[in-house]
Amino acid sequence: MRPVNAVITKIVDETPAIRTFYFDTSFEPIPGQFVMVWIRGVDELPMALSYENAITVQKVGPATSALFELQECDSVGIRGPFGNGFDIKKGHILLVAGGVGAAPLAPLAEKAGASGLKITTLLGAKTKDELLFRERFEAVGDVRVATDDGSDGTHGYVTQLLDDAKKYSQLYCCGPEIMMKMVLDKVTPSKVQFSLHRYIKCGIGICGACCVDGLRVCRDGPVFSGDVLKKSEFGVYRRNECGERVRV
Amino acid sequence: MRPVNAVITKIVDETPAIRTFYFDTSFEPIPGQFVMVWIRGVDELPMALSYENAITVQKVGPATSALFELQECDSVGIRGPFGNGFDIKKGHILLVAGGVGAAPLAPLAEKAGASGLKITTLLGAKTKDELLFRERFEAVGDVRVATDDGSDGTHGYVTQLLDDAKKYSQLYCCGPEIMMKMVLDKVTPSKVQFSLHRYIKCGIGICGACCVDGLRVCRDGPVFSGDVLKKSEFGVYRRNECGERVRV
Amino acid sequence: MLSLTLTGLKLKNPLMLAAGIMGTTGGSLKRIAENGAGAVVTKSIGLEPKGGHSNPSMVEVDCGYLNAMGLPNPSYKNFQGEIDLAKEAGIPVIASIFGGCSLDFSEIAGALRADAFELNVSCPHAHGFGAEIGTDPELVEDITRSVKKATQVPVWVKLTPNVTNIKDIGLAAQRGGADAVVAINTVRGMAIDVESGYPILGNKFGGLSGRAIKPVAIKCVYDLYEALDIPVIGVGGISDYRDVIEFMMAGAQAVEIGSAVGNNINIFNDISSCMESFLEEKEWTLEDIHGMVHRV
Amino acid sequence: MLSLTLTGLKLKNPLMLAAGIMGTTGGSLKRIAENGAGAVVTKSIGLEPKGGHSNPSMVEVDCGYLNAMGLPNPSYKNFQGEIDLAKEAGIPVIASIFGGCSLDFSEIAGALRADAFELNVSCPHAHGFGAEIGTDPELVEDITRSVKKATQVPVWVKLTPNVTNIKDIGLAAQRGGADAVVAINTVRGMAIDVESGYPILGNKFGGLSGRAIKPVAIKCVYDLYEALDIPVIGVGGISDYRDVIEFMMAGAQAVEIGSAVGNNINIFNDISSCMESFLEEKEWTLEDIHGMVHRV
Ligand SMILES: Cc1cc2nc3c(=O)[nH]c(=O)nc-3n(C[C@H](O)[C@H](O)[C@H](O)COP(=O)(O)OP(=O)(O)OC[C@H]3O[C@@H](n4cnc5c(N)ncnc54)[C@H](O)[C@@H]3O)c2cc1C
Ligand SMILES: Cc1cc2nc3c(=O)[nH]c(=O)nc-3n(C[C@H](O)[C@H](O)[C@H](O)COP(=O)(O)OP(=O)(O)OC[C@H]3O[C@@H](n4cnc5c(N)ncnc54)[C@H](O)[C@@H]3O)c2cc1C
Ligand SMILES: Cc1cc2nc3c(=O)[nH]c(=O)nc-3n(C[C@H](O)[C@H](O)[C@H](O)COP(=O)(O)O)c2cc1C
Ligand SMILES: Cc1cc2nc3c(=O)[nH]c(=O)nc-3n(C[C@H](O)[C@H](O)[C@H](O)COP(=O)(O)O)c2cc1C
Ligand code: FES
Ligand code: FES
Repeated sequence: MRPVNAVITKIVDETPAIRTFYFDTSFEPIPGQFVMVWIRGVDELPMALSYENAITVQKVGPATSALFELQECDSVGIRGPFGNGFDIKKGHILLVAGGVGAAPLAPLAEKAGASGLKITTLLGAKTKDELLFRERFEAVGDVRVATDDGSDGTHGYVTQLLDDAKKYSQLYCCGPEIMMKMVLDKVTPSKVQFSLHRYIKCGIGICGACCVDGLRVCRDGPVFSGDVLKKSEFGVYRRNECGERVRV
Repeated sequence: MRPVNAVITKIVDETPAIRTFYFDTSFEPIPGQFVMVWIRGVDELPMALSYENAITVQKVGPATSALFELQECDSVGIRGPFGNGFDIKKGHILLVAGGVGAAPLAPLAEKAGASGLKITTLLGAKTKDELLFRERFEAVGDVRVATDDGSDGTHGYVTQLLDDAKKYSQLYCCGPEIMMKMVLDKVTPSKVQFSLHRYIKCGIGICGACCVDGLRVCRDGPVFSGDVLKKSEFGVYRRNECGERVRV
Repeated sequence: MLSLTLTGLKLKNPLMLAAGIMGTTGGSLKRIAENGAGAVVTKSIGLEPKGGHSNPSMVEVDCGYLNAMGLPNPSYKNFQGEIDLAKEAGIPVIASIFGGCSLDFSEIAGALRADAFELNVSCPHAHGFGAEIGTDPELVEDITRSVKKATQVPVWVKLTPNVTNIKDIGLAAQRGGADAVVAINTVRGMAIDVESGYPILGNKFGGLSGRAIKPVAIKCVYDLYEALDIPVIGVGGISDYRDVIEFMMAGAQAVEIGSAVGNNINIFNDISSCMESFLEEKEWTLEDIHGMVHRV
Repeated sequence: MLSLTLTGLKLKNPLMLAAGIMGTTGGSLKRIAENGAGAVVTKSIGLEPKGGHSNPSMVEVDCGYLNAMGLPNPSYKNFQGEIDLAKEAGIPVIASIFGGCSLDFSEIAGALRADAFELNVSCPHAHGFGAEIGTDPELVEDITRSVKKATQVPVWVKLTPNVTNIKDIGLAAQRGGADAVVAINTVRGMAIDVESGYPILGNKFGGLSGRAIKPVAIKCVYDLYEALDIPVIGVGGISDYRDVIEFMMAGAQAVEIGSAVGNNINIFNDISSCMESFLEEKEWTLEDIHGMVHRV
């Protein structure tokens, strides 16, 4: 597919560094799927769909900064949705979100909530201000919070809240790789689904830029079960845009 | 579509100069549609489907001669079916066939017969031996015969049998252009459908080689209503393979 | 709102029939004209009547067609009547012509009356070694110049994409005095019947047209627009209005449509009305989109 | 029944992974190897680490893809480990390499251990005037010769179709001592976003791959088979077993598969088994179909 022209209909400041951009187009994603967002003349970036018709973006570099300069009525080009998305299992599920990692988990929470699942969310961020989508998670279940600076909830990493993992039927995790690796080391791998971040070039499973060992994050993922990742390079190193190994 | 490999399963001598080639493939045509028959290494020719899975060929030149050399188990490449086919109208219909022109009319007769229409056929040929598909027409209705040499039926052209055209709801005609022109001049044009012969190159409506005025025989035809042809070059001239006008 | 002046010719819209499509008879050209084309280009016409290559002369492949018609044509000596008939529809009729050397071309252009000539310098029948003459800048310049001398009407030169650098050929045409270039002719290609090992086309290989070649044509038009001062006319793979917009953004002032006419004889009317709505909605004119990609 | 010896390498089947597809990491090469490929070709590796062009670097178009990755690669200095990892799967691993001149190429080939080298002489980064080096026969001959001196393993030269006459380039590679040629790399192309007038690719234009280019590739293979004495390896638009048969009939001794891997990572196994059934039914061997179109 060629990029679809998506006009920005609304922009919401979620936290000081994170904004949600709503479009005039619904992409009907499975929670966890992503789109390639083309900021014309600048770059094209992978972004999870945080709503059927929206992405939620943390400003981290040139392209996300360019995105933050766009106004309502401006447009971007969007290809997707791509990837597999989360596999929703029955029972009492636990969501573990770090920073902007809450973006793909919030629609998952809402979909699981709508089908009557019991949901607990562990929500982490650097500071209280940066906690993302707290209300969306609270609307469908319990939320426990951790902040790096202790400004809200537990002081420290969200992984510290992960003591009773056994009682959940399935865990869903998205956040910095370091944090996800800690989760993987702490729980039964087959019970966790991780949404991974790798450098995405083509987005359609051909170039191989996004591979974690032989697995394509853009096509076979971005969601992988922990047991697939257990013996992989996940948590050890990733690739930069040249394909060089970079320690996580 | 690329040519389909069609294996010859049976060859039947219909007349001294006309043979039917049956294939292992059914083309599910509308009566009157044709296929492009590729005799590999030789040429590709338009041929009406005389059965769902067969063509009936008169040997007239190099390519048809090459076809006559093929045996059972040999194969040809077939593209199609192409063209519009006959539009079967209710009532008492009249078929007017000259020579190998009986090929597209016989499946029409059978289809019309199966749906209960009353059918009369005027069948013409040079000699008695060359009368094609007489039994197929007789099986579904009356048949009246004319031969150029008087060896069977009326002595003369089949058009001589065409006195009571008014009583038929629709006429269907295929044969030499001269003969079809005589039919067109004799009856109400809107009541006759003619299956035309023009030089076919592409067979898919792009090159324009087969045009009768602006109409493509391969795509808009090969079947045309008489009123469309009335003021056209039909019966006056055709084009040779260079596109030069040639008097009919 | 779609009208324009192209090398001096007034067109009601920038959509023209490409050479070799429904272009051998006055009747078929007229039918296309009546179906909304801004202008029509005839089949390429040569010195002597030619029957072309033996069949199969065209076959559908993935996303396009391969053809090797072999330039069947009745010769210019039998063609003026067809042009005159086509003219009855009231739009410009452009005669596509071909030959093996500049003398052939100027003989034909000197004898035929048409609103413009399109020189098909991409035919594989050149005198000499059988290479396509359109791959040799000097020949292209020479042919263009001699046709310009032989006629008063605009002369367009149709380029082949089967070259290392299409700009060189475009520049040669411009030097020869061309009023416009047309890009592209078909892309060299071949298809083989896997059941038998035979090449499917009677001529063994042929030219690829249709949607498959659109990105190739867009790049050629883009390059030519950058290099030349004369208008570029785009052709190759157009099947809907967005394709036309894409060509014009790449730098085409007008376009020609070939293969897609087969499945939609009314394509000129269809595209015109879609283009009008699109431009209206975007509040763009033809001028705005012409070459737009070079300005963003 | 599908096994063959290609420039001295033993392959269990003639189906190889094309350069630039899942070829940057040992892990991804290994995965393809385990999914049935006869051999794998790595991403093209250069002198220094390169991040490639900015995104979008690939977009789907009608019947194919346009890409302008810009040869992202970690440099040969960081690549031996990936090759060694890929080798664990037990099939030949061919290193694709690129550079701006023969010195670059021979430096890389001298330093890397692989079962063969494939020279990507179709990258747009040549020293000098920025033209593709693969369009200049002398450069191609020179580069091939210097790599042959730098290594003992077979050297294949991968050709661009974006030339007037691909035979000339193939002959140059053969003169330089190439053990095989590989045809084709992508076809020059471009796509424009009609909503904005922007070229879709970050690099503005790119290379067309996928089904759209198969007829072009078949013709190139056909021409090269006629002109050369060394084996021709076919690539371009293969997505099922019939495509492979078509390439082999045109003259390819083996093939590479690129874009189609995206939608079917198991394509090597799938095609192998279909090919076996087809050949069995036809009572043909690989030898029978190799170059068949030249014999009928
Ligand atoms: C499947 C997936 C879903 C994502 N979802 C979100 C989301 O919902 N919200 C969000 O804020 N971010 C998300 N990201 C991350 C987002 O793509 C990067 O933050 C963004 O690309 C940074 O671009 P930049 O130019 O602003 O920063 P840069 O300064 O260029 O880079 C900052 C970081 O982003 C990475 N990055 C740059 N380009 C890419 C690329 N093409 N692909 C992957 N990473 C890249 C860099 O490697 C670096 O680690 C997602 C990433 C992936 C792979
Ligand atoms: C729609 C259509 C359906 C036909 N159906 C039948 C049929 O069922 N049975 C049958 O015997 N014949 C049929 N024909 C005619 C048949 O195609 C020609 O008889 C055949 O092509 C002659 O080829 P040849 O090489 O043997 O003869 P040639 O000596 O080459 O030519 C003899 C005659 O056939 C014509 N011809 C040659 N090539 C073509 C071509 N590509 N397209 C059209 N005409 C051609 C010539 O113009 C000439 O008039 C049909 C033609 C058309 C257009
Ligand atoms: C059947 C056919 C015949 C053609 N004949 C000619 C011709 O005579 N002269 C010419 O310049 N181009 C000829 N062409 C090329 C077209 O004019 C056009 O350049 C090409 O088909 C690409 O456009 P398309 O993709 O819209 O078909 C022919 C193309 C086809 C398909
Ligand atoms: C994303 C992508 C990256 C490519 N990278 C390279 C490369 O690094 N070196 C190279 O020689 N060819 C490269 N190619 C070209 C392919 O190897 C192949 O020649 C071309 O894609 C045609 O084959 P296909 O149609 O099967 O994809 C690349 C192609 C694609 C689609
Ligand atoms: S980014 Fe190209 S395969 Fe995933
Ligand atoms: S034969 Fe080409 S249009 Fe009919």
